[in-house]
Amino acid sequence: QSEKAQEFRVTPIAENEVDPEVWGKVYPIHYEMYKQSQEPTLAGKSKYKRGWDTDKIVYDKLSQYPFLGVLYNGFGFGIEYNEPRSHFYRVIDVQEIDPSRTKPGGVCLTCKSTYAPDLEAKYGPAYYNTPIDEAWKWIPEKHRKLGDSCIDCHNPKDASLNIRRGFTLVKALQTMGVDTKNITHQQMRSIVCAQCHVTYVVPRDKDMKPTGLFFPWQGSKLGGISVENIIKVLKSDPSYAEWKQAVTGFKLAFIRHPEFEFFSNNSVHWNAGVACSDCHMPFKRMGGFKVSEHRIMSPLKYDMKACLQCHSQTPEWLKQQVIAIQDRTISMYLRAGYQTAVTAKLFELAHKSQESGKQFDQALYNKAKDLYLEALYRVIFIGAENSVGFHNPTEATRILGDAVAYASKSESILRTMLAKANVEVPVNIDLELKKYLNNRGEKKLNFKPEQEFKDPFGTQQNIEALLK
Amino acid sequence: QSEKAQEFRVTPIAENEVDPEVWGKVYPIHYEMYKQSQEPTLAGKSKYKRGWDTDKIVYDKLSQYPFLGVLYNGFGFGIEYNEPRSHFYRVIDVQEIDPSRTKPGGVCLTCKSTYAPDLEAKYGPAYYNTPIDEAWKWIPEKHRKLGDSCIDCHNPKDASLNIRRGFTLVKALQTMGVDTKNITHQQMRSIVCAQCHVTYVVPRDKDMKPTGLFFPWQGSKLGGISVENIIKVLKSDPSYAEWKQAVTGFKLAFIRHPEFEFFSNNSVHWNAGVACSDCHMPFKRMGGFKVSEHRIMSPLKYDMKACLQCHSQTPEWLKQQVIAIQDRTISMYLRAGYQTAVTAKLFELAHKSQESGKQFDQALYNKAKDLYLEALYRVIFIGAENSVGFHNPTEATRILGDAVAYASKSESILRTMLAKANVEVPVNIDLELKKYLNNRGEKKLNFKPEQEFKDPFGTQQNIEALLK
Amino acid sequence: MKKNLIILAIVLILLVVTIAFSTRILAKTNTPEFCASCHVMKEQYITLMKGGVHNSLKCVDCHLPNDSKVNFYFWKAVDGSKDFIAFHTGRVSDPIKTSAHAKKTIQQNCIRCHEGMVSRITIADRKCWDCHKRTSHRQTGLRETI
Ligand code: HEC
Ligand code: HEC
Ligand code: HEC
Ligand code: HEC
Ligand code: HEC
Ligand code: HEC
Ligand code: HEC
Ligand code: HEC
Ligand code: HEC
Ligand code: HEC
Ligand code: HEC
Ligand code: HEC
Ligand code: HEC
Ligand code: HEC
Ligand SMILES: [Ca+2]
Ligand SMILES: [Ca+2]
Repeated sequence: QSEKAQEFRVTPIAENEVDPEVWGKVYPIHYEMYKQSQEPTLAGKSKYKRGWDTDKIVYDKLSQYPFLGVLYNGFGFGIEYNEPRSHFYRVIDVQEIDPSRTKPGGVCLTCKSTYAPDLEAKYGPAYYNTPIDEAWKWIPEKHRKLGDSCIDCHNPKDASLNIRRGFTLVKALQTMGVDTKNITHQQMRSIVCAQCHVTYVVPRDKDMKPTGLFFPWQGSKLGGISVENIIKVLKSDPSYAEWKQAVTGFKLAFIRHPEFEFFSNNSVHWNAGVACSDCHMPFKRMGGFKVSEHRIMSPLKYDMKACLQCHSQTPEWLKQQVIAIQDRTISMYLRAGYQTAVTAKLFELAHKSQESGKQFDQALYNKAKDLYLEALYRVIFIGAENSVGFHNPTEATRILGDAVAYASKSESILRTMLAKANVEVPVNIDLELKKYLNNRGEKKLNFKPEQEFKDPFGTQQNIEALLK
Repeated sequence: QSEKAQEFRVTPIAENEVDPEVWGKVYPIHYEMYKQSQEPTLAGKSKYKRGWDTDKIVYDKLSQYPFLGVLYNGFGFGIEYNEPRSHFYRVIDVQEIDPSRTKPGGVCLTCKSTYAPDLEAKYGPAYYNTPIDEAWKWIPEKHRKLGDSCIDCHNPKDASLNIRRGFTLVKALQTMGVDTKNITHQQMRSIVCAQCHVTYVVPRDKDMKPTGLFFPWQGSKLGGISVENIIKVLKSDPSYAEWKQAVTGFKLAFIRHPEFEFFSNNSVHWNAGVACSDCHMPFKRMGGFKVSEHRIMSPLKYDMKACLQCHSQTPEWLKQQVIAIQDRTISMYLRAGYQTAVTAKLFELAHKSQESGKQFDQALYNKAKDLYLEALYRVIFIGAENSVGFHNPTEATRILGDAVAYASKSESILRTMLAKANVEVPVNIDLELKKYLNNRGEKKLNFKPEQEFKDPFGTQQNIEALLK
Repeated sequence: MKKNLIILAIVLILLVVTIAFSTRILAKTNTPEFCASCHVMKEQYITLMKGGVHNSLKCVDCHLPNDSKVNFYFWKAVDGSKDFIAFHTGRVSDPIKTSAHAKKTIQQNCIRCHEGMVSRITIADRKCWDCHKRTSHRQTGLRETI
């Protein structure tokens, strides 16, 4: 490395220095970029990933994808679930979200507060289940609203990349046999994001109190954490069930923001050695040198700058390719989501008939349930992943196609089972969406029709019309 | 252009000169490459596109994808349907195939014999329905086995690219408003292939005699011939029905090798301006010049040379990306195919019960049929397309996901309809594959288990196990 | 193999001798036009000339070490002889690919010229042209037959 580069990093920052202002003294340019992330992002640039843009609208996932109302009912996500905004709002969003979401407690700070690793070390098991308001007070007052800080990703000594959350990510990598001392630099440029942009499990004790936090990567390998393997782990232990789906009464696990898992599973960009930071923190010219953009956001909102060095096309062309992929993904996601919701409603019908005395073939019921769970976890997975398929296009449509297959096989079995017990079932199942979408939680949230995404190919509308 | 290249093209060849040997006098290098295409291609290079490789095995699509046995029963394709081999064998393959395939007659020469346009002009309507053996004799004796010839793609004057099949392709392009006099050179590099690598309709009169040949592109536009639009055309007129599906008794249209339609519909390579010839006829250094490879085959069998023109990765890497896409496509194709076959068998069951006196809700029956057709045409489409998804990866999985959705909605309705009429239906539907796959046609073809493609993700096996 | 070594040795000596005696040859063999005098180098020549801001550079600016004269001429002799022999024995791989050593040399040259620009970022285990594809003679928009 050249001398200049060394010079730039001479001033080591105090070990464990959280305060970005202090870092800003040494790295003023980075601090400036970082601070910009509190600004709302540009409206109208992204087709599917809106939210906290200059229009300042909060985008409600349940309005965007109404079937989620049916599927998530019974859980915090069925009450308030929004499009993410920038890192600056990490803690603020936890404060502002409906309290049903924060029931687990301190564990929720893990990817929100920079202090999380210290708190975990200090409070041990209590860290996980202390009510959030209380746990929040453990954070020094000055930083109770602090979103990300430099130390989340950097070593104070020389600003090199660093995993701060050893208690989650390092452990998870080790279960896959990764030598966490020898991760290549290019991989680190994704791994720092994998501290948070991954799915997690909060196992519970008998009283549903959180007892820990881990990533369900057992049995997988780096570059191959498949949805199949994740589901296998989630199904392997009843203590991973975090909620009860109201419409079916099933106790279930959940999947959140699996960006890292999805992207790294044999996607063309991962295979080409591209990292999260290449697209979300592209190099940017500042005067005579270039630095990594520290206003982290959608590349569409940067006008595709991140893409242009590797791709020689125009920004418009690149955006069109992203949208071609996302349109196809959305179409399949709607298909999978509505099909799974229909199956859920059939379970509800079956359970009601059972209460009124009908008897079912238990073997059929078990098969139907098994198939249904496979479908549901896939729908949750793609719905939680934040790129609408772009991070791994053919994998997205594969997973969703499988979700359709599993959910509809379940429907077929349920229909046969119900017929055997002489329960009449209409062809067109009413999802009662209004019931689930209106008047949600403390904020009395309602369905916002203008936010709904309709199938860009019209196929969903076509199927629904045919069924009527 | 350099002088050398000019010199290279001085001698115009006689207008309408079919004989490749004569062309070879002027273009000896091209003639040599062209002749090589009679050699079998390299075995073991391609995972999914085998057939007439150095192992000389004929790959049977019905053994590769057993559900096709159920779906295509009643049609020539349900008897003998093979992986394609090189252009050299075009006419030979028509001679060697089971005669059920060539029933339509002279029309089958359209993309096989270089003489087709002359014959069509000369014999008019008789060209389309004269029995193939008779029509074949219209070809000069010397060229009765001639596969492709230079004039199929080139203007004899200067070897520039040329559409020879005006009566099919030019008309079809015009229905989409394309100015066929002003096609760009780069587009011509795909359009010459679109003379044949497209789907077609052979409309029939009342006695099922062929009356013409056209491409179902009405209502589409260049760069956007969607499967949705094609199906709309196929359903629009009963005279497009070419066969009766034995298992359901439905009169249906068919879809063949829609490479051009599929590739050009918003795929990333089409959008990037890539042409068929870029990948299947890559430039190649011969002595001092670059020429287009005239041994046309799978790029995998060329060791990805074609791709290296644009991609800077290694051939192994590129091949892995192709296989990642194809694996996902195959998995979904199996899901869609088996689901559609199950639905077909339920129609069979319904029809049988009807014969034994059961009455069905006709509205439900019609809905189920409509949904089924949507699924079936999609399965045929992707099965007929020859790249196993690669030409347009996310479009392939989208189409297949929709096929699963349509076919299973149809299944659900059928189950409900059958239940209402008190017909008992088992959960697991027996496809009776052996019945369809063995002892086919004049050659008494049998299922070859070693050729079957199994789901690389194991999902199909998993679903089947769950249903048992 | 042995035969190749002998040829290599002869060429090496020839080159060293010529270099020692002729500054004109020396200058000439540093021009892109010299490199492009082999038709197999033509594609790179055109993509360099038409491919953007580097068209005032010489091939040797990127493809030979420029940290010291000794290094420069040593590798000039070695690589030059290798090219020469490959060309005249017809053993040209298609497409031509850079060796690992060549890649390292190129990277060092990128950094040599753009030192200021890249002084604050870390490029540890990959190549500048992983992103700046056009500098690798690829994706310059030239695809038609050259
Ligand atoms: C310590 C946890 C953590 C780390 C590390 C982290 N993120 Fe985030 N990220 C979050 C949270 C939490 C949000 C959502 C904040 C909100 O909506 O309040 C988020 C939001 C985002 C968004 C959406 C921004 C917007 O404007 O909508 C992007 C893009 C993103 N992160 C990318 C990255 C990348 C790339 C990295 C690694 C370089 C990374 N993140 C590292 C936790 C993290
Ligand atoms: C392993 C890291 C991790 C943990 C643990 C975690 N989050 Fe998040 N959270 C994220 C990331 C990454 C995002 C941004 C991506 C997204 O919204 O999907 C996010 C987004 C959010 C958002 C904004 C978007 C939304 O969902 O409405 C809220 C609110 C939130 N988290 C609350 C919580 C709560 C409450 C808990 C505890 C139950 C929690 N988080 C646990 C990583 C985490
Ligand atoms: C090849 C480029 C590329 C790579 C690599 C990449 N992303 Fe993305 N990411 C995108 C694009 C494009 C979108 C879609 C943005 C949109 O639709 O506005 C996106 C969306 C997102 C979003 C949602 C942004 C928002 O505004 O809500 C998050 C969060 C995210 N990516 C995180 C990650 C993480 C974490 C990684 C690595 C594991 C990663 N990305 C790797 C290109 C990339
Ligand atoms: C991860 C991708 C990536 C890598 C690796 C990379 N760059 Fe860049 N580089 C970029 C991006 C993106 C820009 C555009 C910055 C802008 O336009 O603000 C850029 C800009 C530049 C510029 C300034 C261009 C201008 O418009 O003036 C130079 C010079 C440069 N890079 C040289 C290098 C060199 C030398 C290396 C290797 C040591 C390198 N880059 C490695 C992505 C990369
Ligand atoms: C969400 C993760 C994240 C946060 C938070 C973050 N950075 Fe970075 N930072 C990165 C990544 C990724 C790179 C690229 C590092 C590399 O490739 O070596 C980077 C690079 C840098 C560099 C090296 C020069 C460059 O631009 O590539 C400096 C200095 C730096 N960051 C300072 C800071 C400061 C100061 C803060 C807080 C104000 C901060 N970072 C916050 C992820 C982060
Ligand atoms: C560091 C290099 C790099 C960056 C940054 C990058 N890409 Fe790519 N991209 C690639 C490579 C390599 C491929 C594989 C095909 C190839 O070899 O060109 C690819 C493939 C693609 C494809 C076709 C693959 C698919 O999944 O359909 C699209 C579309 C694409 N990139 C868009 C983008 C967009 C949009 C961005 C920015 C948000 C981006 N890329 C950023 C290197 C990059
Ligand atoms: C006049 C009709 C016609 C034209 C024009 C045509 N093809 Fe074909 N092609 C065929 C037929 C027929 C076959 C199958 C021959 C067989 O299996 O007997 C075929 C087979 C192929 C195969 C499979 C070869 C193998 O070894 O399996 C490829 C690849 C192919 N064509 C590509 C192209 C490309 C690219 C173009 C345009 C440059 C093109 N074709 C133009 C009719 C045509
Ligand atoms: C519009 C052009 C076109 C027409 C008309 C056409 N074919 Fe083909 N045929 C092709 C192409 C292209 C292929 C290679 C691709 C493939 O096999 O899917 C092919 C392949 C074949 C093959 C070898 C593969 C196989 O299916 O077993 C046979 C046999 C064949 N055609 C017979 C016929 C017969 C019989 C007819 C008349 C009913 C006919 N073709 C009409 C274009 C055509
Ligand atoms: C970007 C590269 C690319 C383009 C453009 C392309 N193909 Fe292909 N094609 C492939 C690949 C890769 C395969 C899969 C080969 C395999 O699996 O062995 C394939 C397969 C085929 C096959 C089957 C080959 C066999 O061995 O059976 C045919 C026929 C074909 N393509 C015709 C076409 C036609 C016609 C077009 C234009 C409409 C086209 N291709 C455009 C790359 C391409
Ligand atoms: C299936 C279609 C097809 C057939 C058959 C075919 N060619 Fe070509 N040929 C092409 C395509 C496509 C090109 C590329 C043309 C371009 O880009 O201008 C080409 C290019 C050429 C060229 C221009 C130089 C070059 O290599 O690009 C000559 C000369 C030529 N072909 C001669 C022949 C001869 C002689 C025959 C018969 C022995 C023949 N071709 C058969 C499709 C075909
Ligand atoms: C004439 C140029 C060209 C040729 C030839 C070409 N490609 Fe591409 N390819 C592209 C472009 C442009 C993209 C879009 C992404 C980008 O900008 O790099 C792309 C994207 C891709 C992608 C990612 C897109 C996807 O659909 O997943 C793969 C994989 C790929 N190419 C493989 C191949 C293979 C394999 C071949 C040869 C059979 C090939 N390409 C031939 C230009 C080409
Ligand atoms: C005598 C003809 C000829 C001349 C003059 C020539 N080259 Fe080459 N060059 C070749 C051949 C032949 C190869 C391919 C060698 C192989 O396939 O291994 C090649 C390969 C290369 C390579 C890739 C292999 C490697 O070692 O990295 C580079 C870079 C290169 N030449 C640069 C140059 C430069 C710079 C010049 C001018 C100073 C030059 N060449 C002059 C014939 C020539
Ligand atoms: C601005 C720097 C630069 C200049 C000037 C330059 N090259 Fe290159 N060259 C590269 C890079 C970067 C690569 C890609 C190396 C790789 O892919 O690993 C390369 C690769 C090559 C290759 C290998 C083949 C290939 O396409 O990958 C050859 C041959 C070559 N250069 C010849 C030349 C010749 C001849 C000239 C002068 C006409 C020249 N280069 C000028 C940077 C340069
Ligand atoms: C002998 C000096 C020299 C070498 C070696 C060199 N460059 Fe440059 N480069 C320049 C000059 C001069 C400019 C244009 C002047 C400026 O900075 O405005 C430039 C401009 C650039 C730019 C911005 C313009 C563009 O095309 O996007 C990039 C990026 C770049 N160089 C990357 C590289 C890479 C990568 C390499 C190595 C493969 C390299 N350079 C090798 C001197 C050099
Ligand atoms: Ca957002
Ligand atoms: Ca073949």
